[in-house]
Amino acid sequence: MRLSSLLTSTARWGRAGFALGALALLAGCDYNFWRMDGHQSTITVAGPVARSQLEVFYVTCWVTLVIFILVGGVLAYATLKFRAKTEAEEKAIPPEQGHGNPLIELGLIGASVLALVIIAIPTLKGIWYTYDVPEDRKADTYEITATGYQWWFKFEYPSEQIAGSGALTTGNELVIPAGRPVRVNVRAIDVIHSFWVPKLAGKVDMIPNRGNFLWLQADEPGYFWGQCAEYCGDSHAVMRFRVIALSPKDFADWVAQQTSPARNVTPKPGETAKAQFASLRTFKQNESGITDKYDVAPLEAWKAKQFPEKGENAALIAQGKALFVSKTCASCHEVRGHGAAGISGPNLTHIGARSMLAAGLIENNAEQLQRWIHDPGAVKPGNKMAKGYLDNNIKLTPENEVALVAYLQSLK
Amino acid sequence: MSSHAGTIDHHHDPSTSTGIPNKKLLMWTFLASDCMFFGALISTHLIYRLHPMPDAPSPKNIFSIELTSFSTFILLMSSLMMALAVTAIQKGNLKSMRWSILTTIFFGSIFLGCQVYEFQEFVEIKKMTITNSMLGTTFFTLTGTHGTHVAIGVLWLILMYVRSFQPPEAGRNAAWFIRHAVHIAVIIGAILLAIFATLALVHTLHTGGSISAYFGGHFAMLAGLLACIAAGIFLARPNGPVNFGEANAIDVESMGLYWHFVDIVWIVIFTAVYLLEYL
Amino acid sequence: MSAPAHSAPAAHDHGHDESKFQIYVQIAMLLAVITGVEIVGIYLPFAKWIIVTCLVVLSVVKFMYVIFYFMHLRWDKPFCTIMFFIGLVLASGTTWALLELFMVKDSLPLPV
Amino acid sequence: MEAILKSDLHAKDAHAPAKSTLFWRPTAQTGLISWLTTVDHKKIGFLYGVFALFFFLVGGFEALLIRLQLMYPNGTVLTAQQYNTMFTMHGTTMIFLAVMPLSAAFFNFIMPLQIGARDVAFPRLNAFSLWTFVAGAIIINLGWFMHDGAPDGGWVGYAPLTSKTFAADHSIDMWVMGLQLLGVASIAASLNFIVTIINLRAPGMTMMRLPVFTWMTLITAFLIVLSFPFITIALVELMMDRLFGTNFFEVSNGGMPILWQHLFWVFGHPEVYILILPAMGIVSEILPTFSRKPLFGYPIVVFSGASIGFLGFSVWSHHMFTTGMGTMATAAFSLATMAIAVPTGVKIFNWIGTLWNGHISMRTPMMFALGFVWMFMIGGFSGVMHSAAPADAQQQDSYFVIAHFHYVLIGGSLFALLAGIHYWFPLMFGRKVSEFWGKLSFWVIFAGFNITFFPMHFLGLNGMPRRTFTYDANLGWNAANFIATIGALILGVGIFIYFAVMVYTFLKGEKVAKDVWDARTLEWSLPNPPPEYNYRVIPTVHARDAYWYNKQHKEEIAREEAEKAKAEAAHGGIHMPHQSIYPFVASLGLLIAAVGIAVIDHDPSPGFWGKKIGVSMIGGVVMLAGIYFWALEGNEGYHLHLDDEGHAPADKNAAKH
Ligand code: HEA
Ligand code: HEA
Ligand code: HEC
Ligand code: CUA
Ligand SMILES: [Cu+2]
Repeated sequence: MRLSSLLTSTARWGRAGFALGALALLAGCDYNFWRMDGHQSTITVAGPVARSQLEVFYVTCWVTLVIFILVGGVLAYATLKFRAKTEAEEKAIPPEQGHGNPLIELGLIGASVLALVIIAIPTLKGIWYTYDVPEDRKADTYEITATGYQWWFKFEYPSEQIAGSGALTTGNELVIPAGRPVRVNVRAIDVIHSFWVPKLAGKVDMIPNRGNFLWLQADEPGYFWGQCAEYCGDSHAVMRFRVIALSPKDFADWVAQQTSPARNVTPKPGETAKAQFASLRTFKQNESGITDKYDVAPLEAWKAKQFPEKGENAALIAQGKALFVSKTCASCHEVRGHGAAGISGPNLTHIGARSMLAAGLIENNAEQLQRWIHDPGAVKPGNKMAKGYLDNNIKLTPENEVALVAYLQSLK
Repeated sequence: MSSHAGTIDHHHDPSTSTGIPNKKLLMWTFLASDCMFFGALISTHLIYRLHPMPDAPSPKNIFSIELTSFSTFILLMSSLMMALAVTAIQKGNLKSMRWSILTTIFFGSIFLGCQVYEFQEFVEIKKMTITNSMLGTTFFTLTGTHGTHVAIGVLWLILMYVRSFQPPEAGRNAAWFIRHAVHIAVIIGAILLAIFATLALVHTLHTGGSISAYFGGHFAMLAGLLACIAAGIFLARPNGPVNFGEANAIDVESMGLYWHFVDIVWIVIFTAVYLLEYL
Repeated sequence: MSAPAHSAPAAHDHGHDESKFQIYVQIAMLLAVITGVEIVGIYLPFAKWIIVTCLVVLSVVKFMYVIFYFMHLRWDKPFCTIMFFIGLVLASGTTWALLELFMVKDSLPLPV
Repeated sequence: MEAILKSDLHAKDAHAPAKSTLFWRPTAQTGLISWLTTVDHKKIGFLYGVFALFFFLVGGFEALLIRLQLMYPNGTVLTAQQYNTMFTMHGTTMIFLAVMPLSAAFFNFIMPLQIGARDVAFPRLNAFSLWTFVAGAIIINLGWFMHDGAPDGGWVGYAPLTSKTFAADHSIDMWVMGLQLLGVASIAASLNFIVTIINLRAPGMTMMRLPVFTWMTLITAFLIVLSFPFITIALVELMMDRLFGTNFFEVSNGGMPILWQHLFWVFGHPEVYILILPAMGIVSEILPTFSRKPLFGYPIVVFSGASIGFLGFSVWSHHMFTTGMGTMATAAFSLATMAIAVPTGVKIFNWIGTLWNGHISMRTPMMFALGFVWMFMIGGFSGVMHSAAPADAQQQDSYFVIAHFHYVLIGGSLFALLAGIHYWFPLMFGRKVSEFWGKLSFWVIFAGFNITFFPMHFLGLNGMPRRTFTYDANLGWNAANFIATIGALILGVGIFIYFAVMVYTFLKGEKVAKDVWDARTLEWSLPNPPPEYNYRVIPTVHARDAYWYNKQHKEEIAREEAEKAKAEAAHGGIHMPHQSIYPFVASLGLLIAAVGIAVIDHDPSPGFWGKKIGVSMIGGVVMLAGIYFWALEGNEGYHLHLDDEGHAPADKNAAKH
């Protein structure tokens, strides 16, 4: 084949390739990925730490973009301009030329260094700013300890001590006061995890035997997505959590509610447990545990969870409470005030008031909760609850499950 | 091809672009790489020493500086003998080289013996094992790796020593091959038996046992040792022309570089791991 | 493989080697003495940093003697020295950097 | 050829008769034995290439499974464990079993030719490196065929996730021992290359006349011998923890998992330059050839390569910005990392300078090389974005990192290696890939690659974490993931075309005369494929682009060669090393020992050591025996006497000295 025809044909193929790519782009246009405002976006941020990190990113982005356009422009120009047009020209040897030009080299090196200085200055500022709470805000800082476990998070509030059982402890949902700096001490017991709430701050690793910390602040009340960002084994992908920022008043209310023991629902005399169970449907592997409505107004949804469900069946709840001990749940989970004091699983004292289950994986509603306690391993591969309790050959009957679900839902 | 006796310049090999013999360059490059190996190990040890657990054992109560100083001295002397061996073969003095190598082997074995003794004492008397404390873990791994280097060096020295008896046309000489293998086995046997016999003797003296009981109890071991030594002397008797001479100086020299390197690593370990603990 | 054939290889200085023997023995003695000084040194009642500095310096001296004399770097092509020092400098630099990194306050292990 | 004779130190053997009864001297030129015993750097290079491409396809297959799983939210193609295994093996395979050995293939095949040598300095050590690499690759992949499964600790194997407590089965053992063997292989090979480049240059080939590819080989080899020790020690420590219960990473006894990260990345960062420098070397050969100009700013390109290598040792903690190192350390590593952009930029500028005023002919290798420059630039820029630590706090462990390193690894290393294959294919096999199919594969690969990885920048900034087997539909990641998967399929098609055409060409492609590209460096002065002894007459080098100069000064060179040929014949012909089986035996021993350590159960019941020690010891003995025979058989070699046409007599033994 002649060269020229070759070139045209390859160019044609190249164009075809790009057309195909554009098609693929179109195919996905229902979610416009250029608009980067997802729940874990690092671009639409909600706090000063993330904002300062974003600003550094923008600087690097603009500087390199300019360099790319300049260098790329010259490269493209050279490629097109000095392309051999004919076969004869291809064979010909261009006129003898210099082997380099020190002045140009030095100039370009100087320019590169300059570009790097432009990046370096905000970088250094950012490093110091994001490291710890600024001096003048220190007094106002709220302190929290977060511990990573395979594959869930424990949050402790050292400033909220509860007589007889130490600091207030919750799991998988971190509630913070909005508008105040929060300093999170991150810890790990088993393997390395990482604490990351993209909209509030970059990540800091939770490393065994190491005392890391970070600070963040939510400007406004809001509901934020968090994620373990260091590969930590089977279920790393679904080791998630949520951060809920509340106005000072809401936060105080929340603390007051949380520090009280688990809610007790006493059956009226003669009330019977209605075996009203939605028979468990089978779930597909990795089936999503969230409904479409879920993230329309997550903060409101979360707030709604703080109040008792309608139509509670007190007798059923009492049954569930008994099962919680007899089926060994209590050996791993704490339900403060209900005689359950296990520590190897998340604290469930107020589990009914959380919006998500199993470390941010599935929505906290009756169906998903039943799905979880029925077979945790099918929801979250390899997790320790499946190993701990299903391996003990504890089988829950559907009736058991419904009672436990009702009980857990009642723990507001 | 001729052997150019007397005209080999050991600092210049005209067949290479730089004049440095290939084997020497290989060895120096390898040693640069080995620096990084020991750099990683020593870093690990020092990092953990600087951040000990609160109940970590104190090396001061475990180390015995007298023994370590002695073995350090021994290793330095072995380095001297190694250097002499290289000079000897560069002058074509085969006999002198053999004696120097034997002495190097001897000193190297003493060093290894000391280390075996030290490890044994740490484990059995000081109760520091490789698993029960971080100090044990890093200490045994670091000095053990060094000891392995020494052991490899000793093995290499033995092979080189025996190689120096190789007759010409060895490729067709199966009898020689067997003699060669026996020779190596005999020397290794002698070293192992000597180390264990000595350790047993030290043990006897420590525990106040009687010398005659020692001889009685370890008769077979001592007899084996004597037999090995006798066999070693027998196999080393002059036996016709050999294919080993000035041209092999580069092999001996490369081996020497390795050996000296093991020595300088010990210089660093001696200071960083032992001496600094006493401050 | 062949470099420009150098005319007669530089005459081998056998005379030199006699003195080499002397040098080697002397250096070995010196090394032994330094080791002795080091061992005594750790018991001297000086400030810790003085002793540490002295120990480091003495070890470096020993180190250099071994590589430059026993390992003949002194007589070899400088390229061998460069080669080895690349590894040596990188290894020491990395070790130093690692020790520094672990000394930073943030890096201290948690108290038990 | 006095020089060669002198390098042969077995002086006495000069008079020895041919037959050795003790050592097997294989002479097979074809068949299995010839491949197992070869010490010819070209055959070894070819084998490296074949293994590397095989593993590239395996790694690519794993990548496709990854992409299929992530095509839609809540994907069900793989289970979580399978997915974790997949990216671990994908990363490990691509880096250690595909790109590194493919570079090694070029080091082996091309570098000795470029410096005018007849082989590497230690041919048998070279064979040992090859087979040890193969042994390591086998160990790493053994898990696929075993109950324990393949390793799943990520390619960085962070402790304590890889410790016995959290990974009780043997899969991590295989990963550790496999990497350990690969380390041995890489270090041995690199020592060999360093000595070869420093010591075996043809007369006149000064260091500042070395082709840039050879320079980059040298620098890469240095990086390997200086950085692999750190991972070796890290792996030793991990293995001691796993086998003997030591405490290096055992938190309850004061172990610090962060130490693993430091040891790994002290190796890991130089490693990424180990992957890119050979690629840069290849591109620095191709651009001048197809611009028909010498490389612009040769000294500064060489020097910047060296400074990249050197600086590469001082930036490792940029992979650990989120581990809480404190402000000073973070700032220092941040700045040091940025500094690397300068020498890298210098290379880019000089490549453009090379194109400037040239007569650029757009052949397939040139397309890939230009693709490299573009894609590597993009990857480098996202690297610079990472180097700003505060920004990296958001990017670390997100798909932004995945985008960054695939741009430098595929758009960078792989494009250049694919370019190199096209470029040197005519020299290696005497056939040339058709321009049409070459360019077609380029465009499909180029488009597929960008469609796959460009969206990943957005995924990362939009908060998608890496190493996740599933994601929910409500996070705004669906479109980008879908597009990336489509891109990966296109990329797969491109790769398929590339290899299909390559295999076709190898078998029936168009035959070409020597020096198809009118190239500049010495290897092109050889007939294709090059004869076993490479150069009939060791060339004398007069200029930087040695062969270019020779083509310009034909008579002078012809005269010179004739004289040298006569001198060489007078000295007993061309010295060739013997084939040998012992390097293979030594590697086999390593393989057996590693299987013993990694795979056999540590069963304490029958005697303390169980069977583990037995297998390991057998391996050790086989290895020692291999080395011992290897040392004893000697390296005397034999001589080839060429007739006037350059044919060697059929019976090699007859040519013995
Ligand atoms: C071929 C391999 C390769 C190469 C060449 C590079 C090159 C670079 N890399 Fe990359 N990197 C990887 C492979 C590579 N990287 C891999 C595999 C990982 C992930 C590992 C893992 O976690 O699994 C990684 C991760 C990684 C991180 C950690 C990210 C994280 O996990 O948080 C960082 C951080 O700084 C980084 C930075 C850089 C920089 C600054 C360069 C520079 O060398 C780039 C320099 C080039 C240019 C800048 C372009 C050209 C220059 C100019 C045109 C001049 C003018 C430019 C300026 C002045 C800006 N890389
Ligand atoms: C040089 C190195 C290299 C190369 C070339 C590639 C090539 C590719 N890689 Fe990757 N990749 C890494 C190095 C590399 N990678 C590393 C180091 C990691 C990190 C691992 C970790 O986190 O630990 C990673 C991780 C990684 C991830 C992230 C996984 C995660 O974090 O969850 C993804 C996701 O898309 C990905 C995709 C791809 C794709 C689509 C290709 C494509 O370019 C592949 C193209 C090739 C083909 C498509 C093959 C075509 C062949 C056929 C179709 C024939 C198949 C048949 C047979 C097997 C006979 N890679
Ligand atoms: C072996 C210990 C163990 C036992 C027994 C156990 N759990 Fe759990 N449980 C866990 C762990 C660990 C988790 C966290 C799992 C994860 O998210 O990875 C968990 C999570 C949960 C959660 C979700 C909590 C959250 O904050 O998201 C609920 C609800 C729960 N368990 C209920 C129960 C019930 C009901 C039983 C008894 C039938 C039970 N558990 C028995 C260990 C246990
Ligand atoms: Cu925890 Cu990932
Ligand atoms: Cu890096």
